[in-house]
Amino acid sequence: MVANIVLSEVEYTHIGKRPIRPDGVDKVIGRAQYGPDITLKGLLHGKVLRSPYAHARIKSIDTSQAEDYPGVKAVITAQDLPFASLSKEELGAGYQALKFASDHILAGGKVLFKGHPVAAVAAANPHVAEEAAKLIKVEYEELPPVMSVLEAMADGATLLHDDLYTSSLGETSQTASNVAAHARYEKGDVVQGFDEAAVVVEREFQTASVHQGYIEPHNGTALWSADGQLDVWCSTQGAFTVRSSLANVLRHPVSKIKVTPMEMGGGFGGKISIYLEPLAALLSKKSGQPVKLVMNRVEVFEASGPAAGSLIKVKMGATKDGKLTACQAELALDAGAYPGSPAMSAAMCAFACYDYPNGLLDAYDVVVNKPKTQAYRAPGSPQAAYAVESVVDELCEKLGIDPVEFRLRNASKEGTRRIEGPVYRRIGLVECLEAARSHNHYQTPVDVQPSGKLRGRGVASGFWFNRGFVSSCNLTLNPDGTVSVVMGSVDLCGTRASIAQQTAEALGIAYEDIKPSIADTDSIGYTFITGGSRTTFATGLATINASQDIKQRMIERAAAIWEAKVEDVEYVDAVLQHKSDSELRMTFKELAGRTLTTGGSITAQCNIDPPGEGNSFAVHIVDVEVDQETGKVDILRYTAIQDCGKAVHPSYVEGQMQGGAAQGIGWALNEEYFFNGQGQMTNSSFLDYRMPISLDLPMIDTVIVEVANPGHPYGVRGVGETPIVPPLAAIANAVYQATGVRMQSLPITPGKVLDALWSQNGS
Amino acid sequence: MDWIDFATPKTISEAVELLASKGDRARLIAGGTDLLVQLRGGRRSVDLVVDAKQIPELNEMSYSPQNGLVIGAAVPCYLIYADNAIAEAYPGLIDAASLIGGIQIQGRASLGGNLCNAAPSGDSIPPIIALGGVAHIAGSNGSRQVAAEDFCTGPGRNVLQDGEMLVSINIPVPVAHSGASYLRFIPRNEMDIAVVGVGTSVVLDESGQNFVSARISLASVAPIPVFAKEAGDSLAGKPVSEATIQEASEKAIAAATPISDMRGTIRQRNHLVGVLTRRTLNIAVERARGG
Amino acid sequence: MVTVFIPTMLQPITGGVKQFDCEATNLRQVIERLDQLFPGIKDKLVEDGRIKPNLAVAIDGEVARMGLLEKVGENSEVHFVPAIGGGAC
Amino acid sequence: MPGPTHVQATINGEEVNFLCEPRQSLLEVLRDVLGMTGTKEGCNDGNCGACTVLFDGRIIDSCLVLGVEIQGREVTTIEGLATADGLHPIQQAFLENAALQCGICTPGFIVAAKGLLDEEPDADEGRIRHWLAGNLCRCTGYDKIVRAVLDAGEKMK
Repeated sequence: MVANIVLSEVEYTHIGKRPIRPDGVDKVIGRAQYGPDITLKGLLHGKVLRSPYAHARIKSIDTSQAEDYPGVKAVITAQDLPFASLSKEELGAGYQALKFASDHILAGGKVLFKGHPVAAVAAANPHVAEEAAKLIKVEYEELPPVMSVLEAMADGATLLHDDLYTSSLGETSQTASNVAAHARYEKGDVVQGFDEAAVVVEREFQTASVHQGYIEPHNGTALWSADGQLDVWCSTQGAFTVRSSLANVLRHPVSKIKVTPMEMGGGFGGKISIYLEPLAALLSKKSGQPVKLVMNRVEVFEASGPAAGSLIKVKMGATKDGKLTACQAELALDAGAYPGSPAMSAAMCAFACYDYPNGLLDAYDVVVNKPKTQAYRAPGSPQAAYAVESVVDELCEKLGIDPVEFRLRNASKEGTRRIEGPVYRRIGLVECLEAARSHNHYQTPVDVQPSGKLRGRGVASGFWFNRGFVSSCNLTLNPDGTVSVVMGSVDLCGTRASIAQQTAEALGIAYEDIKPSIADTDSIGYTFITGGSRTTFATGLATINASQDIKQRMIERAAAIWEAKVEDVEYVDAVLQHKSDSELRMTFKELAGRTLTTGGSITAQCNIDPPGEGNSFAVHIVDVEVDQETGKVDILRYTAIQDCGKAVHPSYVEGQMQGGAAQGIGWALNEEYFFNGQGQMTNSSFLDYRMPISLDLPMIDTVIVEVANPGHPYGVRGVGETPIVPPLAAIANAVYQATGVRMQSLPITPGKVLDALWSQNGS
Repeated sequence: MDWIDFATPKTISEAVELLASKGDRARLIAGGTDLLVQLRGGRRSVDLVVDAKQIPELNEMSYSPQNGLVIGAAVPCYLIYADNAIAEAYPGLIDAASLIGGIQIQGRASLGGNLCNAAPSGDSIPPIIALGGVAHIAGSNGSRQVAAEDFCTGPGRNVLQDGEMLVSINIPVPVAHSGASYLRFIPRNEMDIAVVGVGTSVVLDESGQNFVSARISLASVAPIPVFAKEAGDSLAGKPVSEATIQEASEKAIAAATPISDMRGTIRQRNHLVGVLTRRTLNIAVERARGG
Repeated sequence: MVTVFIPTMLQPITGGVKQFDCEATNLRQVIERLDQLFPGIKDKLVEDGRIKPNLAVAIDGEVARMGLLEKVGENSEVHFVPAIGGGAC
Repeated sequence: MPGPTHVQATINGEEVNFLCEPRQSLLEVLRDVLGMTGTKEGCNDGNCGACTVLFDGRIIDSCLVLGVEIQGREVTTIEGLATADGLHPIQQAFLENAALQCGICTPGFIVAAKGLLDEEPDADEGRIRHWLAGNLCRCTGYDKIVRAVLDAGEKMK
């Protein structure tokens, strides 16, 4: 059986090994404290009253009965948010952004999606809070919901916002619109490019709204003290982002807010935005007691951010020998109720795997009456790759060229200029494609099923930028020779380990001697979210830098102890030694033991916003079986190949690749938001929102391709997001090979497959 | 969830009295896997939950080749499929008992609860109907028996009157050369609601080449589980063949009155009734032949 | 000379000019030079003394961390690209 | 409205007495009344398995059991698996196989796996995948979880 392969360029002492994660024991024995696990003296429980309508004007809210209900300690509505008392003049240029942010937390004049918060209650226990919330009377005037980008962009469409205008790189439309933004990028001349093509394929694709599907619901606990100090505990990808978002909507100074990030039960991009934290804060302010709010699963689906649904047109042309001549795409992604879909990143990712002379991209960010879209693992890239990689597959078929071979002929590489301008540095797409071509999976023909079920294989590639952004860490040398690493990066899935490994490598000491922990916002410098595939790269770099500082301070200390010159002392393999006097020698631990009597602790810190993030590419291969009588698609074999730079902890890198592939498989086959005619989600449970279960998946084989990132001392690239990009198209392409039908709409449900087979047969 | 009271009667008469005292504001709970979700989601509201699990008759599970199978209304699924004698005698029932929810749900959920919940998609109901199951009901006015196919009256509604309760489901002794099967179609491989479910049972003659009789029942294609009597009857006295099975499948489709919803369209569901009727009949025949 | 690439949507302001070379040592100077030649373009790129929130500037492929203070090299390429939000694992 | 009910049960081998309202689930009782937050809530309707506990040795979703229903019964939670001597072999296997990422589903998976391996340490991949169908994991794609359970089964034989 092929399982997990690591194609390594360089070996290190700690990096590339598979130690047990530092937080592992607490998590397997149930001691780790996740957001909903927190309890405080006098804790109250909150419940949010949400809109039953997708689009309606709020005519009145009467909270009096809820306020009088026994056990109720506080009730809030949008009137309790500072925005309600601020004028447009007072807010100036920030008016609209704050209005959107504030209204998203608690609806002001209008509700814009089913599940939109309208009021919240705090009471002695969650059941009482729920009973009281039902007593709040809200009078609505229903408005027609706008549910798709097509409807939203149509002439005369119902407007969600009277004051939203289309912004196009600084240019703003004169009339209000549901299109929040339009961007265009081009290179060369696509008209000429398509003229030069021997084959041109043009297709339109749709994808449904899907959810990140983290198992832990959103939660937030707050204590607003009488002196104005606000303490918040929550599950978030970024404590500092929560702090600044709270400061913004609560108009409360950052210095008076402390956010403590709890362990996090999955985010995937969906736990960056605030939802419950400001409500808990306001309820605490009003009641004088700490308040905890936890969403139930229906609320998570209906009122936290799904990934954008999309409508994408792609046109690509190639010569007879399979060289791309032109690539064009028009991408409209739905933002949900407020602007901010990943339309622009979708556009930038669309053709990122290809080197092509002529290109044109148009991207639209469109508001609709759905919950506000949030990031989901490589935001925008999966939707774009689904469309583009399907068209590439069709080009390959028309040209009679092997799909991996075609991609190799057109692959982006070092020096390729991206459509938005920058040029790639060292990237590993070619290496991934070569690994795919030579993989046992690709070399083994799809076996034919005797039962008559249809089988096929699909291939697709994918891209994500990866980013750096700001990270901070504090390192302390302990007297026993261990090193505490305090960081601002929340650990979603093993970064304590990958950071500890890098620190151990940099210092040359044992992995077990590194003690990583995550600090609250009062205790560490600003650190951006864990997301964007940045943490192992950027926070890792911060600890490497700080480690160099620790070494230097240890050299200085040794020099002082030996009464030697600093420049005569060196640090080699965790040993301090005099360059010329071999008698003068001290191990790391020996020096650590002497620090408290020779001037005190040695600490170092680093705050960085590093350049040099390495872009990430992946190629996935999938075999499917289609039951033509029921339309059901089963995954038979799956291989994920990715350039990971240097895999710091290969097990968790494989885990990222497998988990991303699994989410992509769900997106491709079954996951979608169903809305009824009134714009209400009808499948807001894990029963009806069908994420893959253990029986739906095979073992997912991985190949880690290590093309070192020159921007990191150990060659690290981010890995977390790219794995979700290729599966959608890979599966669609496999279904095509099995059935002969191109699925141009996701998910590829059994019903859709049956319909497609029927229309293929003309029955 | 709104406030509820909870009672744990030890006898049927005690339970009946409790149920009668609250009318439609009381509900019997076995596994609770449906009721608690409904109460929490506000889809059902009651004042009193009566625990079925302390009442001996509701926990009885017995099988004898003379008297057939008695499954108390509170017996959880896993106990049924863990019993080798029952599993051997009623594989069609086991098909359903082993796919309701996941293993956790099967540790609590009962066939009685599944029947009383009366969901059009209830997985155990078609095989119970196909096997000729009978519901034993106790109430303040004495006890009565209702054929499984007559038990459900609408989505979430059944024949139980206020103050009545399901005691057990009785399934007749499987006759010689008989076999049964249940299949459902779902997009995932478990943990899902049937887009369509079909339960069939057949009795063959000694040669195993001809149908003596057959019963076919369908899930998720009407407001209640459907007993497709004509489809089953069409096989009686006919040879086992692709053509007769095809004919029965078409009659099963005719008995279905599905709607289009998020789980499937009318056309898809009708088509699946045909596919699953054919597939379950083939399995049932194979089992009847001792395969 | 620093080479500035003008985004498609700003080319109406530059009268179709796609590329522009200038002498500058940081991004602020680049934008000042641009605005001298193509008046009004600065307003499209800068708001309250900062690069607009939905926009990022890539200098030799690196997104500028220091905003308008970001240094540009003698032969740098400057691109205006959309700001990309962070996703996550 | 009558007051809360007194319940006596055995949890992780120890006799426990508590008061709860009949509407409170076993999950709520464990987390909010008894402070045992190792058992997680993912959906509160029996579709994710994060709240899996052993109930008289059988795995169930604790969100679908009322607290009052455990009167006189035995419950084992994730907190009851490790001993003073160390981790349970399943816990150890999860660590060694990197079978957890965010970790929120982990207690449910480990308890569910115990329910299987106590009876069937020989369970193969297919059996394990079937047994764990009621436990959702969104991070791992199940690959490493299944391998960890196979590994633990070997050690528990």
